[in-house]
Amino acid sequence: MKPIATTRSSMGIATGKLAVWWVLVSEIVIFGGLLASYVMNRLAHVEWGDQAAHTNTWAGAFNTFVLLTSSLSAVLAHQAAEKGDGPKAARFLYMTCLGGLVFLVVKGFEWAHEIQAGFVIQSGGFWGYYYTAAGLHGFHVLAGMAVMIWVASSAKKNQDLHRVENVGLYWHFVDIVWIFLFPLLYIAK
Amino acid sequence: MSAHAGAHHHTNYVKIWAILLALLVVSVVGPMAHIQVLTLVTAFGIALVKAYIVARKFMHLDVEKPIVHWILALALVFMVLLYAGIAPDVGRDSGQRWKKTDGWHHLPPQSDHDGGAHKGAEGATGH
Amino acid sequence: MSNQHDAHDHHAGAHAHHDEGWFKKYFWSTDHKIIGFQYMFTGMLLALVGAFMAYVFRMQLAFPGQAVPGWGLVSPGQYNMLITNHGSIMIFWVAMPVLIAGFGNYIIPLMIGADDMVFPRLNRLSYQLFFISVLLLIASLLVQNGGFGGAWTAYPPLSANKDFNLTPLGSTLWLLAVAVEFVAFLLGGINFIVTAMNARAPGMKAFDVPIVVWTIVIASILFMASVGPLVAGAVMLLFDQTLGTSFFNPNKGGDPILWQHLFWFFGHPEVYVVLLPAMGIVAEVMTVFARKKLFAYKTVIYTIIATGVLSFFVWAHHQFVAGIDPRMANVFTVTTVLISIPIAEMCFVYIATLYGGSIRLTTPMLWALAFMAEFMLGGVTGIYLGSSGADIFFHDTYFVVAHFHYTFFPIAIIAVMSGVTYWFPKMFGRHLNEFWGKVHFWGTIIPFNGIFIPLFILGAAGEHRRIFDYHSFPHLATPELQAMRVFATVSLVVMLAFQPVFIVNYLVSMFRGKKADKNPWKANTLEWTADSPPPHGNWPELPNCYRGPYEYSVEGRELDYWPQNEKA
Amino acid sequence: MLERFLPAAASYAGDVDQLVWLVTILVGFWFIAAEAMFFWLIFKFRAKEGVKAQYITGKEKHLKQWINIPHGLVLLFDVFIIIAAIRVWVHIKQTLPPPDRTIQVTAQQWAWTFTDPGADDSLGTADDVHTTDQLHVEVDKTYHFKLESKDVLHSFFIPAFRMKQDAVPGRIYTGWFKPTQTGDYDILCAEICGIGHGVMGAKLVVETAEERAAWLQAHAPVVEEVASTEDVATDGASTDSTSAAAGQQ
Repeated sequence: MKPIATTRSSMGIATGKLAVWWVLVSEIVIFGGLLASYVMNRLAHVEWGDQAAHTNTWAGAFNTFVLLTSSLSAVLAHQAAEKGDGPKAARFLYMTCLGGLVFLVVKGFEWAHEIQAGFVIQSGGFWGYYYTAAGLHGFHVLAGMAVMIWVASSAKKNQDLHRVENVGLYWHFVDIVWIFLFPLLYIAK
Repeated sequence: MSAHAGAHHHTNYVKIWAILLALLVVSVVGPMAHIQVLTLVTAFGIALVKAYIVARKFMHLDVEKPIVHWILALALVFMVLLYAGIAPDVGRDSGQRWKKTDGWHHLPPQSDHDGGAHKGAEGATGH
Repeated sequence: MSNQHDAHDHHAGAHAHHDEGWFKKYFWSTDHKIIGFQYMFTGMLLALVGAFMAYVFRMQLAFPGQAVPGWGLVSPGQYNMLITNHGSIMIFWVAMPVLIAGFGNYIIPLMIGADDMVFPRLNRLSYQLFFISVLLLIASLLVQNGGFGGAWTAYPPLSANKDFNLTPLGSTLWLLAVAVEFVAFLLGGINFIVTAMNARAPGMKAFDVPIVVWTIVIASILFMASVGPLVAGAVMLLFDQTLGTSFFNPNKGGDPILWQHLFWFFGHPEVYVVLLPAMGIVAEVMTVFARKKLFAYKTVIYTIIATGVLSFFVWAHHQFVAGIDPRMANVFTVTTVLISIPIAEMCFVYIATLYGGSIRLTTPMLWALAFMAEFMLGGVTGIYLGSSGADIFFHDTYFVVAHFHYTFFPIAIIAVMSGVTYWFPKMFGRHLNEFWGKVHFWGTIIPFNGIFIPLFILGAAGEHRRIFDYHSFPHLATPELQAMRVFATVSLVVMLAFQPVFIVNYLVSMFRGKKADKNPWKANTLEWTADSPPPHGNWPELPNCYRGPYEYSVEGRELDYWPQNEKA
Repeated sequence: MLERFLPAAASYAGDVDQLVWLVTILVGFWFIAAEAMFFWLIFKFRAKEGVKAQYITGKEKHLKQWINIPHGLVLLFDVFIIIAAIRVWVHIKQTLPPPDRTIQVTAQQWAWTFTDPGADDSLGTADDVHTTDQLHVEVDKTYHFKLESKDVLHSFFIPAFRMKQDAVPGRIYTGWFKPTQTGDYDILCAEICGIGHGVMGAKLVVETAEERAAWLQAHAPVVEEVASTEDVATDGASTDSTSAAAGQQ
């Protein structure tokens, strides 16, 4: 079923992994464009600081903790997969997903609270970027979880273990994006 | 699996995770002092360090092929370029021969169309 | 397609597809060649739509206020919709799908000696997303209040606010269509890049890869690295349109210029995204029909890379007078004019390739040579626009229109025709009719110059773009200038009248043409060692590679070509 | 070249025209040389019976020169073009000679509104003259213009002046011109701005001091408005729809 092309490796890197790196390049420029736009606007708009003051630093910090921890379980899944222990890798992947779920739940409460307080996406320049950047990131978390469940379900049967590393790379990238979003959206006030 | 598989088996991931958490604590506590320089260093400097550690250790860039470094560097360089090319224009409220009108410093609350002009002037004075 | 290779076990799975009916074979296929055809035919059909739009608005310009046959009276809103969608269709839905996705899909695996793309299902998904984007685009033209009319650049606030553009649904659907299309090409691009990087035939080193593969891959990288900010920008603009955010709304702290930067940060590399594959096709065709090694192969690779990198440094030349800080223009003038260095080098190398050759003027060769001849005019007129001082006058005049049509028409039509006629025997196992091919060639090339030469002059006379009728501007409504508009329009009609020649020739040759053998042009590259047309899986035994792609007329050899897979 | 179709009516129009000539000569040389070489090679090396193509890699020194020398020359020509282009640009867009008079230009869908400072030569006073789709300027005087847009992007384009500048909502841009030749010229909007883009023209009248004085006389606001300068109404009888001047947004 699989073409021979997929099994080749002229560059010495597994094809799936190479593709993930290119996916990350395209993601870097998407988030890069958005965040660059945000930063230059933020520097020009002193008054956005007042808007940013209404974000909940503790929720952001807790979510950073959650994502860093889920990154740990993602890399442990990779380690397990490398040792050929598919079921263990799958368990770690499910833990990572759980981290993603906690992240999204916290995010949901946070947003609900802010929207109730009247800070919606139209409320000003800062809020526009806040909801767009965090929303785009949240969408990536969701997508990562979906892929991870799919990968875990085959890893459980010791199939396609190389995918554990690939989805892990993606997850670490999502984590890195949040590492930057956290100071940009929560700490800079 | 990767040709370098053996190389990162020895990495103690839990230790790295602990370092990341410690950095997270610093990046939250640091800005509480409300000293601008300290905020910049702890918030953004530490974000860079954290991202570097995650990329290097969790994403195994330390043992990855150079080509991956190159393609990531390509993307990052273009983003720096993007910022450098746009910020002189969008990131300022005046430049040679042009300035932004008051609407630029519009303060948000509820006035939806043109009412921003006057409030904007106040925003500008706080600049 | 044949089942003759079923004996080979590694293809057994792939061949199982063949018996699953028309739908599976042509619509749901993961075969890179079928997906390439899907892209190519979709693109070519949309080219007809785009050409029809050009016909309607050129008729309106030549005979303002009169009913256009086949359309009727053209209202200003319709005129804006027509020019906007002509531009977006021709770039996003014709040049890109045909040149990159179409040819890329068809020839990359064949040229590097692989049996398919490395991610066949991702490939299929890419086309399906592209198809959705086409549906969205068509929907945007048909909804209430009409299609989007804010130019393909979609500058806000015009594009962001329905009170200004009067097309609330049309502009949102248009933007969605563009965004979905970007995602489709990102997926496709990743596939191309990884395939060419990782799935090359044993023995094929980076510098044994044909130029056209290099160009498509570098174009894909350029696309991927430049489109990100615009994807983010598209999301922001979409929110401005639908949610009432203020990213680009100057009354609420936004900045419309930001969109221009995000757009052109992508938009300028985009020119090279489509130019480079065209240059690649031309390199293949010229070497084969001049029986010559490409002059300085490595230099060409370096100029491709240099052009690609430099193209990221020039975007603001589209905005010299757009209200950006005038100091920035000086930087961008330097970079813009300097991009002529690698491009001029590339042209010189191509010209030098002809030296000492044995040139056969077949239809594909005619198209390739015409590409060079016409593209050079497009290239040099770009210098006027890159020079900030002159651009103050030329910006947004018909000089610009003529300039970029002298680049895009060679890219999207002439080079594509060169490729289509060159690979036709491989694609369908039959030859195109040479005579009718040449009739179509001359019937396209001559009127093409007739359309756009007058537009240079009109631009020099100060005629500005995107105007449905010049009667409001006394100095532009003179009979002398109107005569040129009529001449351009008549040329266009003549050119369009010659296109059925191609369509009929294509369809008839596809089923009735002279049978072609494996390697009718006596070319070196690997695709010519597969059957014509190649089956799913391409080769019964994947080829190895022993040398570079352009070893023509090597001294001391009886044959004047030396296929890459032939052992020494 | 541009003079063939367009009068050069501003002090810097000639600079642009000269730059266009310079670029034409420099790139025209390369264009003709390259095309001539190209067609000559096609003719010279057309396939002939029994003549085999040569095997040339492109590494041969004596042949490589044919690429390298032109390559260096192109770079040299580029430097000339860059210097000339930047000189013109700096003159038109970056230097700002002291003004004799400052006018305000406001673009909106789909009209141009001009505010002439009137007899006292200062903007924002009661004797400002607002006109729509018609601009009167005096010959041989240096004008500054403050360019604004009320809604979408527009572009203030005067072909006879070789002057173009986009009007961006949210930004005020200051530019200059100095008319040198009397007559009537077109003002165009060169940035697509909606369905009325095709009719968004205005008339530019460059006139002598006496003519302008007479025009001012005829159009000066008769009644002095008390409230604010924004609501100044000019002589409604003869001017072109002045109410548009007051912010309609």
